[in-house]
Amino acid sequence: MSFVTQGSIPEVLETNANDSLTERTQCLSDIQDLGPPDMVHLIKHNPSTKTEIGTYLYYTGSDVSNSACVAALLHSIADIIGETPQVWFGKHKPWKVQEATYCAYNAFSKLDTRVNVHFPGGVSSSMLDAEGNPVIEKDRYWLETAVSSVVRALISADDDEADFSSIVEIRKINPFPNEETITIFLKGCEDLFFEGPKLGCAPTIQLPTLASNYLVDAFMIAVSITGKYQEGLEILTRLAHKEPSVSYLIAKLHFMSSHEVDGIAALYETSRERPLDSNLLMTQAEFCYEKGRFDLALPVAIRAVNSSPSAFLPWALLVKVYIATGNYEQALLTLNSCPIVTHKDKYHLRRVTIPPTSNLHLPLPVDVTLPEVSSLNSQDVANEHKEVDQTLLNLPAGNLKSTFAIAYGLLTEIVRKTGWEALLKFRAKVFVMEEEYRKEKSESSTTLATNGNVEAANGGSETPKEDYRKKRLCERWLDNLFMLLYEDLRVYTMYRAELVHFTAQQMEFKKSTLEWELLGLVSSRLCHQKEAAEAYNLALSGRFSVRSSKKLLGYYQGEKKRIKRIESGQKKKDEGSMTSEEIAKYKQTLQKKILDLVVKLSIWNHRWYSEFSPMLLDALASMIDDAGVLKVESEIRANYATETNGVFELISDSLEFLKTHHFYRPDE
Amino acid sequence: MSFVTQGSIPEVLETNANDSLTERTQCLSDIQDLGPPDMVHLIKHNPSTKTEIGTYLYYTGSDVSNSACVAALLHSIADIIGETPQVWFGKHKPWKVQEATYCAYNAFSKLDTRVNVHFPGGVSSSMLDAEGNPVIEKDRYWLETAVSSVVRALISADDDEADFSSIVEIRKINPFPNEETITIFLKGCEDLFFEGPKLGCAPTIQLPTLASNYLVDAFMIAVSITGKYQEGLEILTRLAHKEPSVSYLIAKLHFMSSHEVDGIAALYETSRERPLDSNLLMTQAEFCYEKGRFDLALPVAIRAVNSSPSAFLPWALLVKVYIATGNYEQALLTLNSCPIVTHKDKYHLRRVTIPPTSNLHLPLPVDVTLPEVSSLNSQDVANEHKEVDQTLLNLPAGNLKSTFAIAYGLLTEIVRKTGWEALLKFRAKVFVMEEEYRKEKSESSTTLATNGNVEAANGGSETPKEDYRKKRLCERWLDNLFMLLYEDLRVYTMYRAELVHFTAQQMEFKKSTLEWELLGLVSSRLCHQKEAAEAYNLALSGRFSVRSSKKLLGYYQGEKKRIKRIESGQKKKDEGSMTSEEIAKYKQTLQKKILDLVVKLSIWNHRWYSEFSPMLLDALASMIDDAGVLKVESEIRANYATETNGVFELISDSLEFLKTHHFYRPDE
Amino acid sequence: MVEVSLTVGKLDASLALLLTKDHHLIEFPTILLPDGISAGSIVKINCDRDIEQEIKDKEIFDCIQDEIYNTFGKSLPQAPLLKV
Amino acid sequence: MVEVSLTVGKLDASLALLLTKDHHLIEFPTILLPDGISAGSIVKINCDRDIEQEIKDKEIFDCIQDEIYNTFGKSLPQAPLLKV
Repeated sequence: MSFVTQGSIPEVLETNANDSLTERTQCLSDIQDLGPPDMVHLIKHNPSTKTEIGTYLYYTGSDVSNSACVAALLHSIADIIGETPQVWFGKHKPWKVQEATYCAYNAFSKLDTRVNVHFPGGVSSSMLDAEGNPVIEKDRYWLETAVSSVVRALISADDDEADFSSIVEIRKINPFPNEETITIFLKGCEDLFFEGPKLGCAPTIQLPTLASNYLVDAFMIAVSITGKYQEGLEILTRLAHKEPSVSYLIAKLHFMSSHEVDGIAALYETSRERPLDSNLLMTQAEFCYEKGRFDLALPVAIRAVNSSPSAFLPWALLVKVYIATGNYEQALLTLNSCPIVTHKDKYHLRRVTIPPTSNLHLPLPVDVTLPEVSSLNSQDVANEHKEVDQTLLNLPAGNLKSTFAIAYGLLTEIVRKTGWEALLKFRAKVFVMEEEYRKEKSESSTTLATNGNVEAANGGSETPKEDYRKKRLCERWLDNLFMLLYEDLRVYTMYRAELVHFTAQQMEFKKSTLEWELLGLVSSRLCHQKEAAEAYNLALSGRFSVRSSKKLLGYYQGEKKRIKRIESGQKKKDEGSMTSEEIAKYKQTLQKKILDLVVKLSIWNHRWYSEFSPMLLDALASMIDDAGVLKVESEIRANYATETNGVFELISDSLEFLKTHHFYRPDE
Repeated sequence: MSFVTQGSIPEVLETNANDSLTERTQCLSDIQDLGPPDMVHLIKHNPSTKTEIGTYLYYTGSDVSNSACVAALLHSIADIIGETPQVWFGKHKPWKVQEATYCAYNAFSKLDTRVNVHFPGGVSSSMLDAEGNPVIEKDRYWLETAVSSVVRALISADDDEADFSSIVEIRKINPFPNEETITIFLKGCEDLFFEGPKLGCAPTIQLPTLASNYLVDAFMIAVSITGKYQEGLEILTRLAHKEPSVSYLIAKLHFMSSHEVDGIAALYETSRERPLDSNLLMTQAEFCYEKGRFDLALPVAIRAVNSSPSAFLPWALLVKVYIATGNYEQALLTLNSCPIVTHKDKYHLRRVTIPPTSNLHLPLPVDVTLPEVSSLNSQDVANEHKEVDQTLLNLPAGNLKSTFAIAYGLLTEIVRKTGWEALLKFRAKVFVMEEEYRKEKSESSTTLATNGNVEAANGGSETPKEDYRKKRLCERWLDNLFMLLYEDLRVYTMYRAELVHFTAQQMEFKKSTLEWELLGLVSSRLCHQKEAAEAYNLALSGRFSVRSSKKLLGYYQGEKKRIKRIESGQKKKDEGSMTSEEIAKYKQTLQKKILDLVVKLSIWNHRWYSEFSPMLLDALASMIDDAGVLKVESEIRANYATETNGVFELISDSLEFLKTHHFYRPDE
Repeated sequence: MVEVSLTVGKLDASLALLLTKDHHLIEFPTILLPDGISAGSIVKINCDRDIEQEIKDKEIFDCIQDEIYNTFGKSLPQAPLLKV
Repeated sequence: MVEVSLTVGKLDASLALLLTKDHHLIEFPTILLPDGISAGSIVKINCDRDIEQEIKDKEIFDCIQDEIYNTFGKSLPQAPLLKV
């Protein structure tokens, strides 16, 4: 809690005190998913003017496993706010918190757990059902609440799809500040395992099952960011005895902790008993694919499809394998068969009520600052947005979500390999094109008039021609993806041509940060990762941008893996070769770039009251793994930290997390 | 045009003059259907204050076959408005129309045809494409415009589904005031026949075809209301040579003009050449059904389904036949297979722009009045609405549209015959119920773990049990209809029980008109037509209501047909028998009731600027057919008309229409 | 005659999902599958035209057409005039 | 073995709609229909379990499993220690 100051607590002023609690109670019956983020509600009193107001903010990641923990959090918030007069809509106000309420939704039993503290003394708690009526508290409900809260924190962390309507009046803290919290959570997942489907599942999956749902997803993220592989494996092994469908997760944990041999052995063993387990088959096929053994990946992926023909992911994997083997016709046909999931959205943190902008108190934390990031002028960004090239802004492929986005990715992968013209040819070969369809229709409608005679119909001319019959109708959504692809390609091709032209003429190719970023996104969508990175770098040369930074961080992390494969001699067919000197130099560059992004994104997150990002923790852990903690620390000191800007302290907090969870030994 | 006065021209005051024209131009590119109603735009000048304003109103039914016709209409409007000072938002204003523009959308070529008149002199016309650019006028475009306008007028007439958002600032006039107009329209339909699918089709049909689309529908309505059967048959016979799929319409016209033998002969002849024409088969099956020959209707309906398995209507017809034969299990299974059309709405007249209520000039015509109808206080109606029993108001089955409404009607027909308990039993017998499904699922998931061995799988215990396999999954929408049915039944049953109770106790059962009307609607939905009529009559005993009146008129018209069947000895199995004395008396009652409804609905329509209702013309024609025009006229004089209330003159106008189209000879 | 080999992908109440070698998905009523089938089973499907049945169906259909025509498609015979 | 008679309802590019006697609708790939079929035709479908093929498929699948295991599922052999 070292970084909580008045500057890092956003609040929303209520028009009428307690409105937000009332609205939260009213919306309980409508909740169909993991529910809204946790909420802290405050009644604040100004002793000098005798006025009283209500405020609230959202929360993720706090420990809500019992009312004492929650009360402690509320006390600390009250203390910070009451410490010194608060800058409140431009004026200093000596607010004292009189009463505070914490709300955390229990998505298992559909209850809202609430802890209320009166200051100086008095703690009470309650649990409300969908109708807002209190139910009798049980230990089980507390466990469910705690697990629900952490699942929300983990599933919503680093949310890339969050849009302009996402919540800013929220504090996101790390749910695993110590060994105890992670142990409780993992144990909680085991205890609640059979209730997992109640939490819903990722939008790529039709229906939650015991083996795939948000509880299981959160479990895997938790194990990964804390490195608790041993504990994770023990839990899954116990669960697999009762519910064999989770066995594939055991293999996944082995792979995540780089124990490939154990993972493969686990899959091999279970496949005897569960030859139709599509999760298991997908894990196996994905592994063979990554190893470049498409000959093995193909039959396994086919079996995954045959075992789960109405699930999307096995089909998508099969398409990927067909693309890798160069069988583009079959890839297109298979893509066309993918059962798109249309009825589901990804889980996002959502407001219970939308506050008027004028009621938002969004202070600037002054304890950690880096001018480039902390002082980014939002008015400038908004102006840039207004003047942006509309063609770039409105590319519809950018709005694709979930299974549509995956299917589009597969289509772009094909076009990257074949080019547009060849793709059109493959398409015309396997799908009935409109022209052809109309022709067939008109022919068959003329024969219709006479085919009453069974005897005459024996001829055979009525059946569609052989090659026509072999074709399929292209699904409407896939047809639409072809249109979007065309638009993306048009913009991308023009951009690359201009870039070449300007470079050749040694002229400056001027674009705003947002425009570069959008060009980066088109390039990413079209699988031109290197070109995308180029555009993101150009975007960041203008000003800081969170989206470009995240995308670039992802790219560099991927590059690091690629380099490692090259070093270990495991490189894939289409990965270039490098001399060991080149490798060493590139690794240094990557390390520098990644550190830069991690520092800036950490500061950005801190500015927006967020202290938890698995993506940044992962990047930091891998940096330490490569270069050691001392090297990382000294580079931060040398390049970013000053005595007063707090940057070193902020990153140290993340390093502390890694140390706690044994990612490195303190003396390393 | 005898009934057009300042009081029968609604107008909308524009915030800025010409806004409505600009908006109309802008929305042209978005039109996907028959398009918006015609629009008249006026620039009005007040010579005393030198002010100028823009106003507009919508129109249907005017003759727009050339610019001279349109200019004449605009002149007459300008004359009426300029005649005497207009009561304008409470004050008398000496408006003079300076400029008037008529807009009529050509849905064939997607053009907006406009005629502009400057007063005193100067007429010009233009046709705008989707982008608002003028195109070169052609005779063909004028024909298309004229036909489009009449199709809109006919398809939208007597729109039952129109809701609170429907247009009131509209004049609806009779498109066929004379022989010439109907001749031009029918000829136009023939000329444009092959473009018919461009106009779209009813929401019960997946895609418009040459044989079923709004052009064909309008053609059939036009023939029916003008009695031009001979002309209609000649046109269809010519078209059938080029496009045999319209043959079924020939039979339909024969049936409509009571030439059953000719209709059946036509169907018989064509069925040889077109044994798979589902429209034809449906017409035939429907006929046999009406005649009570379900044994003949069944195989023909099955063949209609087999010929057009993805169309909704053949399936619905087959369900109807199964219900009639008492085969409820097969009826439910077939209902479950009905391909519901979800993506289409019925065509309604829609505003181009929604005006603020305060800009609506909605005068009360004073030339024709009947206090009960003309002076209906809309504030009273609104208050009644506010205080209505919410259970009744929110019955969701009332909002079902199109194919969902038809499917629901079939389900209620089953429940009417079997009762709720028996329906549930049939349902459980043919559909897999949730309980059962879960049980099967859990059994098969336990066997899953071991069925890897092909040898072992040979046993047979893995396959679902025989009776389970025979069942089908109930479609989600049908499942939902069962829920709605339950809610309707609950309300209906309670209402009937209360009614019995109150009647037995000789207590007054007090409900508002809207409540009685809603009870009538529930009863209608549940196929209790007599009980529905009872409720509508109770509704009308409180005050006039357009919906109850229309529903009741429909019921009495049906009763008239039933009585005729009984008289001619053709009554169906479940129709009661009556003595000839009873029949004579009932016929008199019906005649009286129908006349009452026709008079009041005519006045209501006139109050809302509408002078065209095929439903009322049809009722009037059938009354004259039964009793003679003199009898009808004298009853109106005796019971409704005074020297000054204009009622006789209003109805005379409709009688004039019937005379023009030879529904009776003037001397009759 | 066409014969194909299909894998049973999913058995769901009344419907089974069958897959061809090139991943063509067919929704097939389970009632039309032989006994003893489970997910992962392989079935052979033969498809053959049934001309005989077609002729029979046509005959039945023609009979019905005739009956409809004879019942409703002819003017009622005039009542015989009795001459004295 | 199960044999059913089906009516061809609609032939649409790659898909045909077939109907059973009790109006069960089956979407069937036209490629699996015999030649000469048109709307209104009647086809017979036989469905039989193919145990032989099931065994063959299982063998192939087991081979692939073995190969994956042998390739990736065993620790690499230690390089032999050369004793002098």
